[in-house]
Amino acid sequence: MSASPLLDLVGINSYYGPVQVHFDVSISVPEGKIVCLLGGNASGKSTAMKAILGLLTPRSGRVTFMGEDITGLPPPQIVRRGIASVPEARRLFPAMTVRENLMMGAYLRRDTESVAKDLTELLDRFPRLGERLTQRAGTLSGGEQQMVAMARALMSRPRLICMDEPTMGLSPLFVDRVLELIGDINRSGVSVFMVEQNASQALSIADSGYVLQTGRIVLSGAASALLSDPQIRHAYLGKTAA
Amino acid sequence: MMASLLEITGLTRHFEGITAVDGIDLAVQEGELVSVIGPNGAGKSTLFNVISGLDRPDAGGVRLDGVDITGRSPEKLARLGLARTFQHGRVFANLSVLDNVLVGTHARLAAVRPGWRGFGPLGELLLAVVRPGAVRREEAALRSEAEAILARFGDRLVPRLDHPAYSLSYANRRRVELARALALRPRLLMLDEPTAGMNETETTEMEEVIAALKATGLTILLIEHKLDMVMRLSDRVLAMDDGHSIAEGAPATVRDHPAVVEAYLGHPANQRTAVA
Amino acid sequence: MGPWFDYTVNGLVVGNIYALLAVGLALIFGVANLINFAHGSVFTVGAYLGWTALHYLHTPLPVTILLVAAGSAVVGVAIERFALRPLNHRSRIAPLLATIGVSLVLDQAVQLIFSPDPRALPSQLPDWRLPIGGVTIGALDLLIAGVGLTSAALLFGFLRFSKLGWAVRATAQDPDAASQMGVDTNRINAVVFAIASALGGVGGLLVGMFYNSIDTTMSFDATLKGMVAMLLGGLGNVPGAIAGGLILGLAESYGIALFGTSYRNLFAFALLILILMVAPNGLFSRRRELPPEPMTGTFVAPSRPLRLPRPALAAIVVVAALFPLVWNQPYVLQTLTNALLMALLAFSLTLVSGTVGQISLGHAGLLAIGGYASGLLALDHGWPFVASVPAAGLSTAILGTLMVLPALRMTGHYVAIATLGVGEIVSLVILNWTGLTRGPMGLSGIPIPAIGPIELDTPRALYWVVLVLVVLLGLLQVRLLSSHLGRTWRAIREDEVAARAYGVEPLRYKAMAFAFGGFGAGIAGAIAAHLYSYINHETFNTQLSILAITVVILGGLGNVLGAVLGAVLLVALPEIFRAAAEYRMLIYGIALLLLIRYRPQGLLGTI
Amino acid sequence: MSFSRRSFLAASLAAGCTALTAVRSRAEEPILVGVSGPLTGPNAQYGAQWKAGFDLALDQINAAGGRPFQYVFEDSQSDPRQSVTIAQKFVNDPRILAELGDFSSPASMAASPIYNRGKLLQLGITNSHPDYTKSGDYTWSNCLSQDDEQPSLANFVIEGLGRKKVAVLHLNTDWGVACRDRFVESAKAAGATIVATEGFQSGERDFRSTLVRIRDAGPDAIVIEAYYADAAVIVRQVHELGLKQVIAGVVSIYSPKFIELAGDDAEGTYTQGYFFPGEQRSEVQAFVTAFRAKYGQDPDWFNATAYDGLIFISRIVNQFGASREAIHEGIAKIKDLPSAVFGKATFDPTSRRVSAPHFVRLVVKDGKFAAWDGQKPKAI
Repeated sequence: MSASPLLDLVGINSYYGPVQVHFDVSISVPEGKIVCLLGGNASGKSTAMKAILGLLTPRSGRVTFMGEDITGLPPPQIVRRGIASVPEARRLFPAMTVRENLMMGAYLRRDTESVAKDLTELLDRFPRLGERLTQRAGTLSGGEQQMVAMARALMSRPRLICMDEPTMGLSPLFVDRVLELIGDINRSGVSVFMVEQNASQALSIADSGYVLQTGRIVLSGAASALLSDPQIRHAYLGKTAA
Repeated sequence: MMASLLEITGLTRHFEGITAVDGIDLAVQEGELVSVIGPNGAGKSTLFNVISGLDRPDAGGVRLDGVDITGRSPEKLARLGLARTFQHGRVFANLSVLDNVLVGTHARLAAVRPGWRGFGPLGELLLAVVRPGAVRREEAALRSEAEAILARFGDRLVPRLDHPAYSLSYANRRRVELARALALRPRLLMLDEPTAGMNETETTEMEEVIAALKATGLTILLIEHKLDMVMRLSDRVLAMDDGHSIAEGAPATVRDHPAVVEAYLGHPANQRTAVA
Repeated sequence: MGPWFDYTVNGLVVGNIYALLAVGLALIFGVANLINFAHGSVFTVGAYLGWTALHYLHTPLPVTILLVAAGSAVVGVAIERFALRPLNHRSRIAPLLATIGVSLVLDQAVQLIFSPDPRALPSQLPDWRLPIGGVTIGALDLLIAGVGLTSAALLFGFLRFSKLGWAVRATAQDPDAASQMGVDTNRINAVVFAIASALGGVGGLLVGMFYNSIDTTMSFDATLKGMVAMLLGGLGNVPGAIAGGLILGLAESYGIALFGTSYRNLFAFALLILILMVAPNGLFSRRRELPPEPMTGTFVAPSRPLRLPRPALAAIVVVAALFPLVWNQPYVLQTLTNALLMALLAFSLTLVSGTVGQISLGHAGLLAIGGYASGLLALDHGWPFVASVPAAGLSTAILGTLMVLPALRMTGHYVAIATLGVGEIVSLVILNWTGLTRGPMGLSGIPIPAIGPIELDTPRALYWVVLVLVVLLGLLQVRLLSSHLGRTWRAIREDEVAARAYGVEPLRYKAMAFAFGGFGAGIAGAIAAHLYSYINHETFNTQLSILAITVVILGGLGNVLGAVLGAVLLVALPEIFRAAAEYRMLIYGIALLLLIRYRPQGLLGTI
Repeated sequence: MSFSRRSFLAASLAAGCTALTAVRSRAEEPILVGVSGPLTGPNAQYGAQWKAGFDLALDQINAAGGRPFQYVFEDSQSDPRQSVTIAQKFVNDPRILAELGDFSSPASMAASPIYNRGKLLQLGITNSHPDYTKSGDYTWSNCLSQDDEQPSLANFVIEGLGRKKVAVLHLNTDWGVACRDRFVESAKAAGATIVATEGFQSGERDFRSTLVRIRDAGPDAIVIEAYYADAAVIVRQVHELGLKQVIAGVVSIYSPKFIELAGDDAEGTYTQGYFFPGEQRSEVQAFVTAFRAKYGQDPDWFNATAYDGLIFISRIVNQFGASREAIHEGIAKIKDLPSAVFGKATFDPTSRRVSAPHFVRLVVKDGKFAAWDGQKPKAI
C-alpha cells in the first residue's frame, strides 16, 4: 500500500473489567475500500467497533484516522472527524420519526442547505423511506430500519462508515438490498468498515477481510482469497463441515 | 407413542414492527438434546424467553409433559423442573459462587418451606431462624450437592466457592450459570449460548460437560453458535432465521440445508459454491 | 352554576401549579431517567431569586422572570455538572440520593442567606379578577396557566422541531447511539437540567407571587406534589405532566368537596398508589414492551465488605454494654440511645433496601405504626410495656407488609415513590382517624418504659434495654442472612429476572423481608413512643425516612453492623456539629454528596 | 460560641450578636438559661423569632447590672429525638438553671419527663397543648391554654361583632384542634351555630376549594385558628374568591408579618391580643419601643412571648435566688411579673400557666393593627 491507510488499528488490547477482549488486534482500512471483520458471537468484533467509535478506550494500542491519533477521543469528536456508524441492531431512536432520525445523522453539520439537499438525494436513493418520513422509526420493519440506519450514517457526509452487522436479522431479500447499497455507498467515495457474521456475503462485496476468534486475528487478506479459505467455513459451520 | 416433554406450537412474539418469533413449532422428547441455531437476531433468545415464562407469546402455546404452561410465570415453571441459562450470563454478581448455585436449588427447598396454608412465609421465617435438624440437614445436603455440581468443572470453580461472582472470568460465570441451572435438577435444561466468549479449550470442556449431562438422560434445549459442537451434541437441530423456522431435523441435514447455509454464509449461488 | 363547577375551576387553578412543577420533573426523568428530588429546592431558589430581584433591583415582571429563569438554569446546570455527572454509570440508586443531598444543601443555603422567616413576594400584575361561576380567577392564575401551557408548547416545539431538541430526545431514547451521531450527551443533560430548572424556578416565583408568601419549607411539598403529578401523566412524559398536574389539582379539589380539607393529601397519595397499581406508566402512556432481555443487576456497586472477626464483634458489644458504667453521662447515653433506636430502624431498612434492593422512602411510617400500637395498647388498654412493645412489633409487621404489598409488585423508581406515598399515607391516616389515634392531638402520657415494677427512668437503663434489643435483633437478622433467605433476598436484589427463573417468588420474599423488618421497626417505634411519652402524626416523618436511608447507605447496603455504625455516626455527628447550629444541616448535605461520590458502597461495604 | 452566627447574615439580628459578645467578655460567671428550639428545619422561622425576643431581653437584663445572664440555644429542629438529647444535656449541666421551649408539641412533651426527673424548670413559651403542663411539676408555660383564649374570641365574634353562623378554619394540629374545640364550645354556648369546621395541614397554601365548601355552608363569619403565615394566605384567598364574610382570627395571627404577607387583604381582619404594641400599658410600650429601636420593625407575639420568658426567669432569680430549686419555687409564688404579652402576669400553680389574662380586641385598619372601636361590621 502506497499511502497510509485511512483507518488504522495497531496492537489493540481491550478489556471489559478484568476480562481481556482483544489481544494485539491490528486492522487497516485503506481509503476508498470495503474492509470486513468476520467472527462468531463474542469473538470481539463489536468491541473492535466500539474502540474505533470512542465508546471504549483500549488499554493499549492505537487507533489512527487520516494519520491522526483518535484513541480514546469521545464519540462526538470522532464523528466530527468523518467517521459515521451504523450500530449493531440499528439502534434507531424508536420514538422519533424517520425524518428526525435522518436529521440526527446530520447533527454536527452546520450547512443547513446542503443538509436539506443531501436529504432529498438520499430519499431518491431510498424511496421506501420517503414514504415513511413521518412514521415512528420503531414501527418500521427490520429491513426498513436498516435502511434508515444507513441513510442516517450517510447524512453526516462521512469519509468512513463503520457498520456493525448490517445484515443481522434481515430477510434474504433485504440482505441483498443492503449489500447492494453498501457497494453503492462505497462507489460514491465513502470507505466502509463492516463487522459481519455473514461471511460469504460480506466478503462478496469487500476488498479485504479479517477474521477474529476469541479476541485474536486468526486470518486476514484479500476478500477473494478469504472466500476460498476453508478456515472461514470452519469458523462458522464448524470443523466437521464438509 | 410417548408424548413429548416439551411441545411448542405456533409460537409467535411481536415487538414493535418486528416479529421476533414467527409461528415456531417444536417438540422435544425426553432425553433428547435439541439445538436451536441461526444467525444473530434470528429470534432464538426470544424463543427461550417465551418458553421459560419471562415473556408472553402473542400466539401459540407451550406444553411441558402434556400440561399447557403458556404464559405461566418463570417461578412456577422452575418448580415444574424447567431451568435455563441466559445469553449474556446473568449471575448474581455480589453473591458467592456457592450461593449462586444454591439459589438454583431454591425450587427444591422443602424442609424450610412448610406448606402451612396461609402461614407458609411465616413458617419459613421461623424455620430459617430456629433451624431444626431437618432444615440443617436439607441445607447441608444441598450445599454438598452444589459443591458436587461445581466439581463437574474440575478446578475451575472449586477453589473459588467464596468468591463473589463479579470477580470471575467470563467463562467462569457461564460455568456458574450452568451449575446453578443444574442445581434445580431440571427435567428440561435450556442453555442459551453456554460457550459464548470461551476460547477453544474452555469450549471443549463445556462441551464435555454438556455431553456428560446428556448421557445421564437429561433433556436439553441448546442455543449455540459453534456448529461443530452442535453437530456433535445434538440429536436434532432447529434452524431459525428472521423469526421463522427454516430447517429442522438431523444435525447434518440441517447444516447442509441450503436455507441454513444461506442464512449463515449468504446466499448468492457463486459464493455458496465457492465456500463449498 | 353549582359548586362543582367552582371546585373544578379551583382544581384547575392549583393543578396549573402542579403541572408547572411536573413538567420539569418529567423532562429530567425523560432524559436522565432520574427522579429529581432537588426540583422543589430549585423552585424555592427561584422564588428567592425573584424576591431579591424585586426587592433590590425593582425589576419589572418580565425582567424578573428572565432573571429567575437564567439564575435557576445556572443552578440546574451546576447540579448536573457537580452532583450528577460524576455518578454516570454508577448504580441506579446513587443519582437519586445525590438529588436528595442537593436539596438539603440548597434549602439550607437559602435559609442561611435569607433567614427562615416567610417573605412577601408581591405580584406586580393588575389586581383584577374575573368572576367564573361562584369563584374568580385573576391575572396571576392566567399567567401561571399561560406559562405552563406556553412552556409546554415551547418544549413540545423545541423537542419536535429543533436540532437540539432532537438531540435531547435521541439522548433520552438511546444515549450511546446519540453519542455516535456526534451528540455530546453530557451537554444535553446539562441543557435539560437548565431548562427544567428554569421552569422550576419561574414556577417558584409565580407561585410565591400567587400566595404573596415564600419560605424555605416550600421545597419538599413542591417536589412531592410535582412528583405525583408527573406519575399521573406517566414518568418522563412532558405533555402528560401537564395533564397529570391538572388531574391532581382536580382530584384534590373534589376530595375536599367530598370529604373535607383534612383529607386533601390523603386523597392525593391514595390516588398516587392507585395509579401505580393499575397504570404504573401513567394515564397516557402506551403499554411498554418488555425488552428481550431486561437489564437488571446494576443495583449495587460491586463491593468487598469489611468483615469483623467474631471476637472483635463480641468485644464491641462488651464495650458498649460496660460503657455507661465508665462514663455515666446522660447526654452521651441519650445520644447513643437515639443512635441505637435509629439502628433498629436501619436494620429494617438495610434489610429491605439493602439486602432485597427495594428502596423504601417511607420507612418512618413503620415507626409510627409501632409507636401508636404500643402507645394505644398502654393508654387505652393498660398493657404493660413488656407486652405492648412486642405486640406493636407484630402489628407493624402485619400492617406494614400489607400496606406496602402493592409497592412490592413494582420495580426500581416506582418502589421508592410508592413507599414514600405509603409513608405519607400512614401519617395522614393517623391524623384523620381521630377516633382511634386521637388525630392531631397525638398520644400524650404514654407510660415510661418499665419491666414489671422497675421503671427504666434513667438514661443508663434505657440505653441498656435498647442495646439488648439491637444486639438481639441484629443477631437475628445476621442469622437470617446466613440462611437460605439471605441468598434468596440478595438474588432478588441482584437480578430479579434470573431469580424468578430459579423459582424464587419475588413478592413472597420481599413481603417476608418487610414483615421481619417491620417487626424490628415497630419495636423501635414503640420504644421511642414510651421514651418520648408524647407522639403525634409528625413524630415519625418523611425526613426521618430519608435520614434512615442515608444511615443505611453510609453503613453499607444490607450490612447489619454497618447499620449500627451508620446510625451512630449520623446521630452523633449532628450532635458534634451542634455548635455549628444553622450550618449543620448544610454540612450534613455536603457530607452525603461526598459519600455517594466517593464511597457508594458505604463504609463497611455492601453485603 | 457560634450559635448566633446567622446574625451576621441577617442584618436584623446583628445587634443581638454584639450584645452576646459583650456579655461574654465579663469575668463573672453568667447565669445560664437553656433554650431548646428550632434553628433549622421546617419551623426554623419561629426559632429565629424567639432569638430576637431573647436577645432584647438579654440586653435589658444585663444592662440592669448584677450577675450577667446568658442563654444557650440548642437547635432541636423541633424533633423529639433531638429535644430529649438536649434535655439530658441541660439537666446535666449544673450551670443551666432553667429551660425554655421546645417549639412543637412532640419535641416539647418528649423532653418534659426528663426535665421533671432532672428537676429543671421547663418553661414552655409557645406551648398551648392542653396536656403540656400535665407532664409534671417542673413543666410550666407562659403560653395560654386555649381555655382562656377561645371563650374570649368567641365572645368577640358573637357578642362583639354580632355574628351567629360561624365557620372555623383551623390548622390540623394539636394546637389548632384545641383552639377549634374550645371555640366551638364557647360559641355554641353563646348561642351561635357552627356551620362548618375545616382542618388543614401546615404548609398548605391552596384554600380555594376549602373556601367554596365554607361558602356553601353559609356562614356570616369565618374564624381562622392558625399562625399568621397561613392566615395571610387564607384571607387573600377569601377575598380572591369574592367572599364577604367577617374574618376573625386567634391571637397568633397578630404579627406585622400577617399584614405584610396578606397585603390589602388584611384590611378588616379581626383578632385579639393579650399582646398589642399599640396598647398604652407601660410594660408593653417599653418592650415595643426597645424592639423597634433594636430591630427597626414591630414585634409580634412570638418575639414577645420569648422576651417574656427570659425576663420572667431573670425576675424570679432576682427575687428567689440563682438556683434551680429557687426558680422552681419562685415561679409558683411570684406575682405580677412585668410582661410584654400580658402587661402583668402571675402563674397559677395548679394549671402551671399564666392566669386571668386580659385581651385587647383588634382590627386591621389602614395597614395596621388598631384597637377595635366597638363598631359592629355591616351584615353581609
